[in-house]
Amino acid sequence: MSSTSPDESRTAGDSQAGSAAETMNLVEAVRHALHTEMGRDERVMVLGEDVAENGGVFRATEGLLESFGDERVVDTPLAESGIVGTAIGLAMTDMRPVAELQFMGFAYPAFDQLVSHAARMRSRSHGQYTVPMVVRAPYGGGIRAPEHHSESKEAFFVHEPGLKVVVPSTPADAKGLLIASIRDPDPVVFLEPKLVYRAFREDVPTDAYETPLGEATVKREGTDVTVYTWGAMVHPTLIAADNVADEDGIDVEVVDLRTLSPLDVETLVDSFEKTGRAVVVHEAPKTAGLGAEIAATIQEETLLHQEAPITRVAGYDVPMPLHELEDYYLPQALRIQEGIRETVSF
Amino acid sequence: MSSTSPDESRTAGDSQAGSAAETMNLVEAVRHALHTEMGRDERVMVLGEDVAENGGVFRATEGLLESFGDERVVDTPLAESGIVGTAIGLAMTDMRPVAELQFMGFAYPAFDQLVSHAARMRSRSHGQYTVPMVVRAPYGGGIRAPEHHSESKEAFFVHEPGLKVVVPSTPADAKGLLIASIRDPDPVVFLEPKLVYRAFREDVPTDAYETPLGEATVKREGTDVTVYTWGAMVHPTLIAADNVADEDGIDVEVVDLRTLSPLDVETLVDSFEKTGRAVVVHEAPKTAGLGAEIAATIQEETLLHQEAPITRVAGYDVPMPLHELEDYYLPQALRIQEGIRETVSF
Amino acid sequence: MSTQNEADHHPDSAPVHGTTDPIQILDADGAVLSNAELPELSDDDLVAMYEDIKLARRFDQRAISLQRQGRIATYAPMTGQEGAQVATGYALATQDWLLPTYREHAAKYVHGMDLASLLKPLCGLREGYAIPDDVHVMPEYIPIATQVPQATGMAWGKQLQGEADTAVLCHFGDGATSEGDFHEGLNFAGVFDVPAVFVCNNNQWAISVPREHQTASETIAQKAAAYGIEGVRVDGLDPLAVYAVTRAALQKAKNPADGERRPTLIEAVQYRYGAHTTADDPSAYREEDEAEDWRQKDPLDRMRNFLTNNGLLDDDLEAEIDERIDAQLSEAIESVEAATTDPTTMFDHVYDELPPRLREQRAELESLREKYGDEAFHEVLE
Amino acid sequence: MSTQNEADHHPDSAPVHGTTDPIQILDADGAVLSNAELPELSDDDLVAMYEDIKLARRFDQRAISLQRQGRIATYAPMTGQEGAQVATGYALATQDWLLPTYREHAAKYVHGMDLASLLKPLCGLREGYAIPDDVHVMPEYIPIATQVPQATGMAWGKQLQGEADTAVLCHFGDGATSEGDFHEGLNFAGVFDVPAVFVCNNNQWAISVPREHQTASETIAQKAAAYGIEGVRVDGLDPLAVYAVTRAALQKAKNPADGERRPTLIEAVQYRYGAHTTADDPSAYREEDEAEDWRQKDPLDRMRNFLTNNGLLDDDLEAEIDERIDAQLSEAIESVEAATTDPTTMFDHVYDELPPRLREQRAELESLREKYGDEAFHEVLE
Ligand SMILES: Cc1ncc(C[n+]2csc(CCOP(=O)(O)OP(=O)(O)O)c2C)c(N)n1
Ligand SMILES: Cc1ncc(C[n+]2csc(CCOP(=O)(O)OP(=O)(O)O)c2C)c(N)n1
Ligand SMILES: [Mg+2]
Ligand SMILES: [Mg+2]
Repeated sequence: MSSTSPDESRTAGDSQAGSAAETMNLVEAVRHALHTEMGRDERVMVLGEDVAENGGVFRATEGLLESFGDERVVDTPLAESGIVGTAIGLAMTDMRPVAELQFMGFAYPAFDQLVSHAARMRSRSHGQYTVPMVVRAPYGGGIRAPEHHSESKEAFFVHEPGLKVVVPSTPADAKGLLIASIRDPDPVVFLEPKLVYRAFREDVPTDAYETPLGEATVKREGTDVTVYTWGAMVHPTLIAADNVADEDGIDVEVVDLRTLSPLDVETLVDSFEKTGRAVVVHEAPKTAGLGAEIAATIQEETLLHQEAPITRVAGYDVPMPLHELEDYYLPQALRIQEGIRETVSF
Repeated sequence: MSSTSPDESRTAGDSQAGSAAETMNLVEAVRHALHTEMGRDERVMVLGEDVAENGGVFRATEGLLESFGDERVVDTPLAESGIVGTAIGLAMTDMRPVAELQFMGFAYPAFDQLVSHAARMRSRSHGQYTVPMVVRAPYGGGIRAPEHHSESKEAFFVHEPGLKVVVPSTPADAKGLLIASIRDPDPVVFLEPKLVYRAFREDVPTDAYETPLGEATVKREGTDVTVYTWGAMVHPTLIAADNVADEDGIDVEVVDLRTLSPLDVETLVDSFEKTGRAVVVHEAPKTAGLGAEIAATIQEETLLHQEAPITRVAGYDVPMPLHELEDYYLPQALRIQEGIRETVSF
Repeated sequence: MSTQNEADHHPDSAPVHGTTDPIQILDADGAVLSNAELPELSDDDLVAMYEDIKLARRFDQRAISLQRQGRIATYAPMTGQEGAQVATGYALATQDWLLPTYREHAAKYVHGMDLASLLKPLCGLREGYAIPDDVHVMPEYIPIATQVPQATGMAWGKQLQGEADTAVLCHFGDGATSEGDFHEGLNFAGVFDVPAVFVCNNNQWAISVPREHQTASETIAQKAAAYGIEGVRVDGLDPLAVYAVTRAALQKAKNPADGERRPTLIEAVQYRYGAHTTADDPSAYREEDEAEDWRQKDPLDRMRNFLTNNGLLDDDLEAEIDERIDAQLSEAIESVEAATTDPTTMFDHVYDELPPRLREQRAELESLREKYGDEAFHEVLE
Repeated sequence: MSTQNEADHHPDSAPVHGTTDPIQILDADGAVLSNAELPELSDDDLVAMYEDIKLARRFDQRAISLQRQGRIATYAPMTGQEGAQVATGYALATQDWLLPTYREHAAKYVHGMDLASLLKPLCGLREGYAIPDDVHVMPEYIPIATQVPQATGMAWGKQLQGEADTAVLCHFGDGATSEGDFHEGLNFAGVFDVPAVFVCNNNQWAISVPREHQTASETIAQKAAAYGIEGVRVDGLDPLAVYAVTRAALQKAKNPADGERRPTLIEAVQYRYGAHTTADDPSAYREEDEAEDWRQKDPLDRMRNFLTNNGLLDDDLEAEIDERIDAQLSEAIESVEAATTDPTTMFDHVYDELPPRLREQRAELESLREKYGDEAFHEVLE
């Protein structure tokens, strides 16, 4: 098996300068990233339920079977612990498995393999055995999906040392972050906001660039208040930011975390030191969600800058209701604006 | 099947006045609570690995088989999802199963049944089907146990709406909280700090009292700083509090949360409004642990009282090392004192 | 077991069940096979079964069209599988419990759920999974195979409570047999010898994954050997055979012979004619004409032929049935589409008592709705 | 399969394997059974196997006593099971991989681990689970059955990489067969037809739960039917039979005959003479004399008799072996007890690169140690 040395890769910043681009939505960018990496590195393979013949229930793996054959694009039996467990085994033999779990809500049967093994193999073997595996799962609500199909429990994975957790919010980031995740020597849980899958298109460079893991990005600069968010919530947050700028003259900075574990504490803190006020927006239930970690970290590091309580705009602490009520459950621009205004007027 | 109406029960406060007591350690108190409730309510049954003939690997269920027979004290096959899944089924037929998972680290195979079903059955069926079940598990580190035997990931369960999460720190609380959990109409994850199992004895009333769920308790009154903690960490915290009182004249209030979900925000906030400074102590890894929720909540509710950053003294963000290093991994009085001093001198 | 040909398929010399050809009572044309014995069903019951199968097929058509019109959410059709669903429903006694997946609409209906209640979750109503009073059906299970250990637990509970006359019937698909929960649930059922019947609706596909790729075992029924229980294969497009086999399994669950274990794993061999759900396009993974062989054994046609041959059905009755079905369906759709939910009900029944933090969250939602109105919540991502 | 009596046990007419009496080569006295064929092992190998079984038994005694003295942590003994462990180890080629549980100390040793490395995790050393270079053994698996899908994945990976000469051997207990991961792992192995051999060390007990209560299936080997693979039962106290069966299974995994599937489920029927671990007291759940029958078939005694009968062992050699074993063990214990770990190494290898937050945490720990000294960390709860 041949592999490509990492120094051939470039970051998104580099690649955007001058290289070719194509217009893609997020799910196309995921597919494109898989295609790119499978073409570059024979060890990369895709496995999961309905990923091969059917091209994935969201079409994220469409065409891969035709391009790379049924040894590298594999439909598995319906068993998530089997999928992740075999992917761990594959990774330990130096394959680069990219396992798909059909929805984040069906990751729970694989929870034990993820937290008891994938996360710890490097540490327990003192660096001898490693799990360079990616577990992809569509994630989050807002598409009127059936019960259990709208989970966004990123905090479960963030709490487990040894896992990395990545959530893209745009097509270009999806591609760059997925490539970086595949090349990462550690296990990455890669959560794809399905509300964004087909929401919009943007130019995505066609070369094999990496968007580095562990780096948050500032989506909108502002001075009055920082909103920290990720995934699908980036978009209502940007709308809310525009609205409160127009209506209230509030200048909002929006930070898209992109990597949830390890956290980019530096970027989080830098922004807060500028604005002194913060809102965290996430879909998951508020209690013990990642918003808590962000609020706790910021007050720990920057209390003297803090001018108002850090507000969390999050899912309520209830199971995601059936679709008639999902607009009420999920944070919308409405609730984000309200959170921003409260925080600024404190 | 006959059941006992809840109004026959009394709270610990009532019962301590005048009723008989016996000296017990925590594991004996657990066993005593099970014995008491099984005697009162025929629907209560115990199931799990090695709970019957063997009386549990920590002897928490010893003697129950002899007292209540093999229909109500049942050794199961070695399968945690099977244990919790059947317990959910039993609970839905109006039994009162108390399932034991041998260690919290082996709860993960049952994670799906816990979060996707036990937690949601009431909500999804709009109150029609309920899961009055208790899942007990020995929990936490400090006894030089093998790998995977020292987990303390309470935050996983706290983040799932619909579950209750309870952690006793003393024999008397263990009994009262376990009785309350068994009588609770909702699923309760009951985590028993095994470091405390045999650490000390105290008087435990012999009657069938409940220690109400959802109520934190102040273990030590103080005015300078509040330490929030639970389970095994209550004890090094109390030592640390004495030490900093002696050595630095710092007057520490110690709050034992006891119920981690739903959180007793009122007691948390009341204490902080008095002291204006806080430390949270827990064994679990710091990142996205429950300490984050407590810090986030307090600053949300009481920023104007806040005189220093809320400090977290927690497990490091690494897998629990093998036993040679566990004293370095776990918060000890040493690190707690350090946290208190830093917080007070901010 | 009550069917005569069952004995032929399970000679005493073979210790392991479930490796044989599926049991049949009707041939592909609806004629009773020479070695088969008809189950004890009255003429009225036989006609009613036919009507229910027909209703199920019509329900499918209406639901698919409602989904196309955006009036309901993703729907999992059952065409081709109605025979097995209706037959297992008929085999149940009122006190028995049914644990369905997202696809067993007809089984639920036969076991007492009204049509409107079937549609409620599809309309996304908050209380979508509330089951009408006294109907012994569990809300559908979407996480695959998770119902299996729960079914074992329910059967165990009934047994402990001395309800000797109650059994639990648990449905799942061929794909579900790969999940750990299938294994753990069946193993517990064998060990605790609980009154449960497990019906695998082997429709040959788990979304795009064919049965042969799901497991290397020759049949699903033979997996019963791993749990020390009986495995039976039955023609899932033969409603009378499914009825007979399920009925016998339920009897055994309640009243096993000496040394016989209560649980049974039934593999009902069938085919999903249509898409996995309305969100699925089967042309991506299978040939359109694959269904043809199966359609030759269609459960609705076979029952129609059987009844007509036996003088139990004629054109007049058929017309009457059609009329009744359409009226029922239209009424159900109308009633459920009129329903709406108060958003704050999402806070109901999370716990027995609403904790303070949830009280606050509900109040926050209420005040936002008052301040901005409900439309503000439905503004879409631009 | 290379043993002659295997054919007797699996007549072609029976389609399902694994329901038969266990395969044996040696009788209880160590004489070769009349219908059995000896595996191809040199005299030296046979003696070496004996020495390793003896070493394993002695290791157990030393480890239990070290634990009683508080010098090592909880230990899982293997007495009674060493024969199966050593024999499976001998069946492996160097390039094959071994996935052990917490009990397979001897199998690991035979496959290349030194004695000191076996003791490291028991001493709680930070790097306890690092495996010596070029030894194809995975760190022991404590969460029951989780190794099964990983073994399938590793075998699959080797196959994809064209390492046709490599197979994976996965150990687990009888209790492990109840876990979902056993089921999912074996089902994947059958579907993807990977070069893996699964050895169930059925020692009749999962802590206090007897085999009969673990599953209602008559044998463990018959569970193979659920995965379309071969199941074999072997006398786990007969090292030569275990060797022959495992060897044949590994051969088949690498070079299956036409139409034959690669994976095998081996049930090695044995008995745990002692406690589950040093933390366990078996008198709470079983009769002391239950072991007697099994001790009559003791693997060490049988091998000793076999070798003596064949003139391969005498008192002198026995004394030489004992001396060697004791010296080796003492040296290993000494070397590992001298080792200590720098506390900050707990931050090593959590990720490939240490993230900033972990860097801070490590610095915090370092500064505390500097300020207060290491003793301060070991103060106990009063
Ligand atoms: C645990 C879990 N994993 C994945 C899914 C997604 N999913 C829904 S239906 C389905 C296929 C089920 O196949 P089968 O069990 O044969 O039942 P059928 O749909 O054919 O009736 C899958 C993979 C799920 N619902 N639950
Ligand atoms: C998932 C999980 N559940 C529970 C345990 C606790 N435990 C350790 S060993 C054991 C019994 C294992 O029995 P078996 O598989 O027969 O192996 P044996 O110990 O007999 O070799 C149990 C229940 C565990 N380690 N992992
Ligand atoms: Mg199917
Ligand atoms: Mg065992």
